[in-house]
Amino acid sequence: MMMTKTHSSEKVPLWRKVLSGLAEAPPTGLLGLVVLFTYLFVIVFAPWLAPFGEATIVADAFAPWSAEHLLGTDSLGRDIYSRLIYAARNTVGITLMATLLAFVIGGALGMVAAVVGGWVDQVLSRLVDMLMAIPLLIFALLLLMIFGSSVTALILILGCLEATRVFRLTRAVAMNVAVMDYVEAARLRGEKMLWIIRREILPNILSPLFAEFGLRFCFIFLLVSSLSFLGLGLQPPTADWGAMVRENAMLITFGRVTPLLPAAAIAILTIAVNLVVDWFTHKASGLSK
Amino acid sequence: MNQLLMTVAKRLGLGLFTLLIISMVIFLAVEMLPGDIATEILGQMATPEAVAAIRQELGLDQPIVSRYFDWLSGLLTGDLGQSLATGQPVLELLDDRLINTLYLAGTAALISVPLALGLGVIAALYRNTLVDRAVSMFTLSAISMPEFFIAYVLILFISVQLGWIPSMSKVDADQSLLERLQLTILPAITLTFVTCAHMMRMTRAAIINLLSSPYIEMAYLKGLGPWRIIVHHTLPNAWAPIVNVIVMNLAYLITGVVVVEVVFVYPGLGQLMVDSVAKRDLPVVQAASMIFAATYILLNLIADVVSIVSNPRLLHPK
Amino acid sequence: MTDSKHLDQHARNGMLSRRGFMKSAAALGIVSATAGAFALPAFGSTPSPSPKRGGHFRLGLSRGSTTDSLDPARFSDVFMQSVGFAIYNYLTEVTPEGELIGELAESWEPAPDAARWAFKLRKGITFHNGKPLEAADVVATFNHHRGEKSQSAAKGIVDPIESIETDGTHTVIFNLKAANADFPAITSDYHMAIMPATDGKVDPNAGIGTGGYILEKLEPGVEAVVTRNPDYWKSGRAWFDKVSFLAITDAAARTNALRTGQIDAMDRVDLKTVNLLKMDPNLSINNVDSDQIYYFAMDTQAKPFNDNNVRLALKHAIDRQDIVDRVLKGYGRLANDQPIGASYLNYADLPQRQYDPDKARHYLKKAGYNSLSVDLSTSDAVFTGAVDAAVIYREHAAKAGIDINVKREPADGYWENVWMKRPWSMSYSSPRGTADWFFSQFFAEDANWNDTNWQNERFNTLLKAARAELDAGKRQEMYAEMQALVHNQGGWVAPAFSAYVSAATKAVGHGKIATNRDMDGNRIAERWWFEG
Amino acid sequence: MIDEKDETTNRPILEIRDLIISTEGRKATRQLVKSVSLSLAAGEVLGLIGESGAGKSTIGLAAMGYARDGMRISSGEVLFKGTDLLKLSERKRRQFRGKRIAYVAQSAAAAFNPAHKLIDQYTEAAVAHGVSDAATAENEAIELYRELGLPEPETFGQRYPHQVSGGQLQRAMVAASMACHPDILVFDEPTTALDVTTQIEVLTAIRRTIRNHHTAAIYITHDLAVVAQIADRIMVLRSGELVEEGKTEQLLEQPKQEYTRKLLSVRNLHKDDTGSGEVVLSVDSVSAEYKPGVPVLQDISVQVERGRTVALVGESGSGKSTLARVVTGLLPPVKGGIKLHNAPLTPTLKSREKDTLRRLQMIYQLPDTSLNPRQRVREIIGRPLQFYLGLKGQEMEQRLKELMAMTELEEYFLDRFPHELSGGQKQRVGIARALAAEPDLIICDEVTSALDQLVGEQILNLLLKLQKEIGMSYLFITHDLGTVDAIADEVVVMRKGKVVEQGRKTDVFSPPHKDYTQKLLNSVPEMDPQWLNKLLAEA
Repeated sequence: MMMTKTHSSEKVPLWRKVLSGLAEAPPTGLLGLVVLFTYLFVIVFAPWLAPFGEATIVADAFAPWSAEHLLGTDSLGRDIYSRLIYAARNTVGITLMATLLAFVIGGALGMVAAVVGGWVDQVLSRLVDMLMAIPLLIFALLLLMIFGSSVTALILILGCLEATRVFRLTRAVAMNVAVMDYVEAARLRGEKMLWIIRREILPNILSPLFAEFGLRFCFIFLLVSSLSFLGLGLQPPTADWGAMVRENAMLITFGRVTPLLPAAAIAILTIAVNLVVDWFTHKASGLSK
Repeated sequence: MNQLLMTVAKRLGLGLFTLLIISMVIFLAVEMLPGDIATEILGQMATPEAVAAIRQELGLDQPIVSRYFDWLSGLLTGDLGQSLATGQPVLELLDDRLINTLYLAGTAALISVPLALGLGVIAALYRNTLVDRAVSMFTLSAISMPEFFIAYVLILFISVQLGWIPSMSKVDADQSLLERLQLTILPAITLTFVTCAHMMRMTRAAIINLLSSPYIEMAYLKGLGPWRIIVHHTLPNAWAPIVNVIVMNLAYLITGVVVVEVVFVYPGLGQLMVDSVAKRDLPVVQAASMIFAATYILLNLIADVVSIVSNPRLLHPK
Repeated sequence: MTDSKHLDQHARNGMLSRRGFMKSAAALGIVSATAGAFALPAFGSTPSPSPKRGGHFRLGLSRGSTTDSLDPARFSDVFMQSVGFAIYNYLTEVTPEGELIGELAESWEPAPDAARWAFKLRKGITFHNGKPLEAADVVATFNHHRGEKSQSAAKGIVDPIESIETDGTHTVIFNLKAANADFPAITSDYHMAIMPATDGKVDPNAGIGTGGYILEKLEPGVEAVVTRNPDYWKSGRAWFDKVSFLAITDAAARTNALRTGQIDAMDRVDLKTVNLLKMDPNLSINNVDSDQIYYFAMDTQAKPFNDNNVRLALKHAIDRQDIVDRVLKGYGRLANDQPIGASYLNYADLPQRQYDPDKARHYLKKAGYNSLSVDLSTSDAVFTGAVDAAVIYREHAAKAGIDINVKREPADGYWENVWMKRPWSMSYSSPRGTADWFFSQFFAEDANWNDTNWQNERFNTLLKAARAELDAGKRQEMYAEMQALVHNQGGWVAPAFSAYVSAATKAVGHGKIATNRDMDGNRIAERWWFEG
Repeated sequence: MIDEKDETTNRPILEIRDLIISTEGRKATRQLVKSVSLSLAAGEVLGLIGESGAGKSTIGLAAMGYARDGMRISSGEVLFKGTDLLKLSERKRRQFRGKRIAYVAQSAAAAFNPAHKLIDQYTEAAVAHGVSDAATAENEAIELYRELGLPEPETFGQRYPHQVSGGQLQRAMVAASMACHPDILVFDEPTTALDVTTQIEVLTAIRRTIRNHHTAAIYITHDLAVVAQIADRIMVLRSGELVEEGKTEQLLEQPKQEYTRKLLSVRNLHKDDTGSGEVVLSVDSVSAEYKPGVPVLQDISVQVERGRTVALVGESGSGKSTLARVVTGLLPPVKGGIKLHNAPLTPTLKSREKDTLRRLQMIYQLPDTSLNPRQRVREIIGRPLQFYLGLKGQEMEQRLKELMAMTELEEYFLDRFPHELSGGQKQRVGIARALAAEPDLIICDEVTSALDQLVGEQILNLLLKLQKEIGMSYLFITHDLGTVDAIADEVVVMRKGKVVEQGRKTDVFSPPHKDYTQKLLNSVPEMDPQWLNKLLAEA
């Protein structure tokens, strides 16, 4: 393409960048992306996609697969296909919110600790060490018992607890950036801490944080389903994949496939998230070379 | 060497302080739970008089601060107190279960750590090839499965259909080590699935991270084979991050396996802790938390020591 | 040989309907009691096929906890109750047929009225520690649950006792605060395990009783092991050499353990998969009809439930059969908005209330509502599927223009913070031995667990009168009226009685399974055996 | 296999024919080495010289049949005694590497595995290739250590890499490369990372080794003066292509190509003394320390006049960069004070006024780490404009363009990210950023040492031009005496936190010198191939 080297022509429109990015994507990354978008589609349009309500009882219990009930019904006579779709919403929604919250809290504090250093860093780090010394599952259990296991409480508690893990990572990578000359230059310029964090540190640690996001997402999801196993996760009749696996888990030991469906939904999502994360981090590392 | 001792001493001091704070946090958290041991034991059958009587008997009517300090002074004299629910000394309640928990964690670690390291090394060696992708996919699928799901699937195949290993891992002190091992193997495999991916990914990443180091190129230029380069030249320098993640997973194996204990009916600390929280059995909760927290602190200390020992710069300063 | 045995024979031959049997047995009991003594034959039904002594019986139970205690005052669930019935005996026993017979008590009589009861103890019975059973042991046992400082969950049950005295070494006399014709039934409660006394006190954590098995070890939340008491005073009971009670919380784990032969029997079969389990040729599923009731308790003093029309509207707005089918998977039967089930002596066969949205609307109109929106608090802590039941109820009620807002409460602390605190919450109750017992605990004006805050003068008068009434016919009339009162005016919407569904391998034998409590009235260790 | 050493004295021991190396990737590949051929006779030392991107290291590695990640040898032959390494399997190729052809890397500190002892890293190749057993190899190592003048040769190998100084480590690496008695050594910039005084030791060691063992060598460097001391023949490379080839003396004396001449003619900048008498910065008896009781600076006094350049010279560890930290307020001094235009500066950064901060700007050594990779040039340069001067919109745009012009950068670079720029361009952006604040003084911390010679020279030119045009003052930190000569008005020679000598450049650089200054000056390599010989003879 012919392009004169003027200032305006240097600005490539976003869609074109996205397109060219996609063209270079490895097949695995593309596959992950396609899966993620499919999930996103399902999440957004759940009420339109699901033929029946999340908790509505529509037929006899354990109805077989049929045209009307694609994947049959569960023990209460709820449409499994519809519940799977709604569960996407709840599961991904809660896990995503909690993960984001963890990254907002842990990320912000981690960067502050790395940039400010000194006693602030000491206090925050010791606090996080301490919180991490309390077993996560037990601590979550305690807090959920105290505050009740509403969706909000679940997100807040998991977000805060997982934030400790994010803090550690963020602090470590932000430390590496904080010693860079351009950060020193900003300091010498007299920039405020927040500006340094926002403009100098954050853009440069996004890629490791992003990589962590994939794993953290998995862990938080697993935590939610462990909690629901112990009776403190999302409460019925709300559908979530972990609980759906749990509800029908007994069937596994009889070799039935129903519980495999939500489990597969989880596994596919996890793999897709990590494929995309791998692709992005790979891309980012190539960029810095 | 001196620095090592200093680090250990400093960490231990800090660890003790952390334990103190944690004991307060847990104490407070259990206090904040609705109800107490009296209402939980009596449940639906609670009458106000019986509740009051239990509270008085157990001293729950005392102010929280004085109860905390009673507990603390007991702890300092080595007395962990008695279970509020059963009146048994906490130490008695804990010791068998602690051994069980450690045994399970140990078995799981013996399987998963070498496996994760091996897979990580293989993935790093054949990075970006089909082998790497397959290992990565497999481990990712494994961690995306809830523990109980993996456990049930294992039980279905190995216990119900093949009948090789009992589905219930009820170990006790009278069993021989071998019997124990047989009973522990299924939960251990389940935990391997759960923990392996994290360690494997970190191993792979830590190794690949170092592969662009000049000394690795140097090793290639010395004409060394890929295995020797990975094992002899890369791994020793990758220990710090790998040990860190191993330690985190070991801590998880010790402190976070309630679900696996429930599914396999394994008498470990996790179930005890959850039951005790549910019944507000504070001395037991406290003791278990202290064990968990101390484990975590000690494991981290070990990780630091390994980092120092594996790094000649830290072990032999100029 | 005896009437009761005769009756049992009839029952097995199908000559008597279940209720017919109950009534006859009841009449027998009362006649015996009024006759002054309660002569006792063998213990309940004689086991049918061929009981065999020996074997190590492994029983997987759901509700074991690491906080379980040997103290009968703290028994709360099937695990410790079953252990309790293995190592302890009680003054009285409820037979599988629902008949109250003496266990450690040889006989009892009201003297001179129902406010004073004298129990004669059997002679020659010794505790596991060799101490002979005497009246003082019984007094100390009951005192363990009584008094200002009692920490017993059974405190409410023994509250009616004014004082206890002994008459010689083998007679105990209970002086009640008020007449109570059903008092002997109370002594069969699982808390009232008789323990040996030293200096007028029992050691509740010693685990020493007179029962068929001697406690070998209790590892709370893991297992309890008992071995056969070689000197057991009963014949034809306690067949096993050794019994292990295993705490297996997870239903799937329990099921797998049974299928793979690691245990011989289990409680609480998962209803979702029971049909699959039935296909296993080596297992038998025991579906035991019980009077364990699930209900929705409305606070009759709180708006809008203070209007009986609203209560009736809600009672008509639930499809009980649907609840039984979906939540209980058919393992249960319809309840009728009052707690007294068919196994009770004084059961009144009231017409079954039907699901009728139109009638519900009608009552709603009468109460002045066109539509109604109410909160219903629930949690799976109440029973497995409680939330499902509430959700299904919501669907039913919607058809009657009632919007039930299902509020899921934290499972933890449910009994403390939700039940009896919220205007409308879910609850369940195991059967009590008698109608009086149940009514006194849940519906009387001063009941500890009057979870509907129900104050009905006629009911309270009847309840007191019935206790003092020794005439069976009159008592039956009174209890029938009380049941109707609760049915029509009370605050319970009770959809179902659940069944006890347990499973065992075919190698295990048993007689008729008792319905009063789970696992053969908790007496599985004493009553079951391995087939030859 | 028969050893063919004797038979091949006349034939080249190594021949590279039409070597093409290109980038690896799914996108269009780029050629890094464009059909280069060379030959190396036994015992001969060939110098490969060129700037970064010339492909000299790539060729050096290709001589071992090795290409770095992301590169691919697309065609050509690498014949070692007639065997084409490129046609062998990887396993077979491995038998040559380290054994017949060994490699000495640029930074020994990075190329030695930090986890293993030096001796183990010596014996490793010998044992792996079956040349000798560990004990024999160890004895040989001790011999070589002794030969190379390493301290305590018997126990030297028991140390870990970090326990040894840079120069010693580089010599240890030379020793290690000899473990299998290779026929060819490939030296890849082996002295570049060293201080000048250390460079001489290593250079001497390398030369001695090659000569004593009659080993052929390829010596890669960007520094003509260095290669002149060691090479028999020199190839000048540029952008993957051969520019010129010739015997060392011949090439130095009669370069045929313009590019070679340019390389030869570096450091002929001219600097007029531009004193003005107006003191901008005055550092008065400053002492500083990182850890209490361990001084890193002792009693330093420096004055910078307006429009002048003061150069702080010293080897690593001399404290010259620490002084910059003290001046900027990053490290408060324990003693002494600093004045800017006669107004005392508060010791800590936090307590300084925005305007004070504006007046003192800094340019860093590594353009890669001094520019935020996630910010466009516009933001990097624009920020001080906005922050200090409150410029925005059209005004800002105008000023940005002016600054780009001043630093001789194209305007369209404003929308580029740093990684899209070359090293020199990046350094210009750094200068523009400093200028944007309209400072009174710019501290330049080794601003040219990470750049290629020619590029570095252009940067120095730019700094001089700016000084001339706007009367900028510089505090110039460097280890390179050539640079000092080119740019400074005054020189402060530092060593171990103390000032050794200080004064006008002309005074300091003309005899009589203080001992240390003398040593520094002597250590700067000269284009004379006999320079090292003379120096050694003198010593």
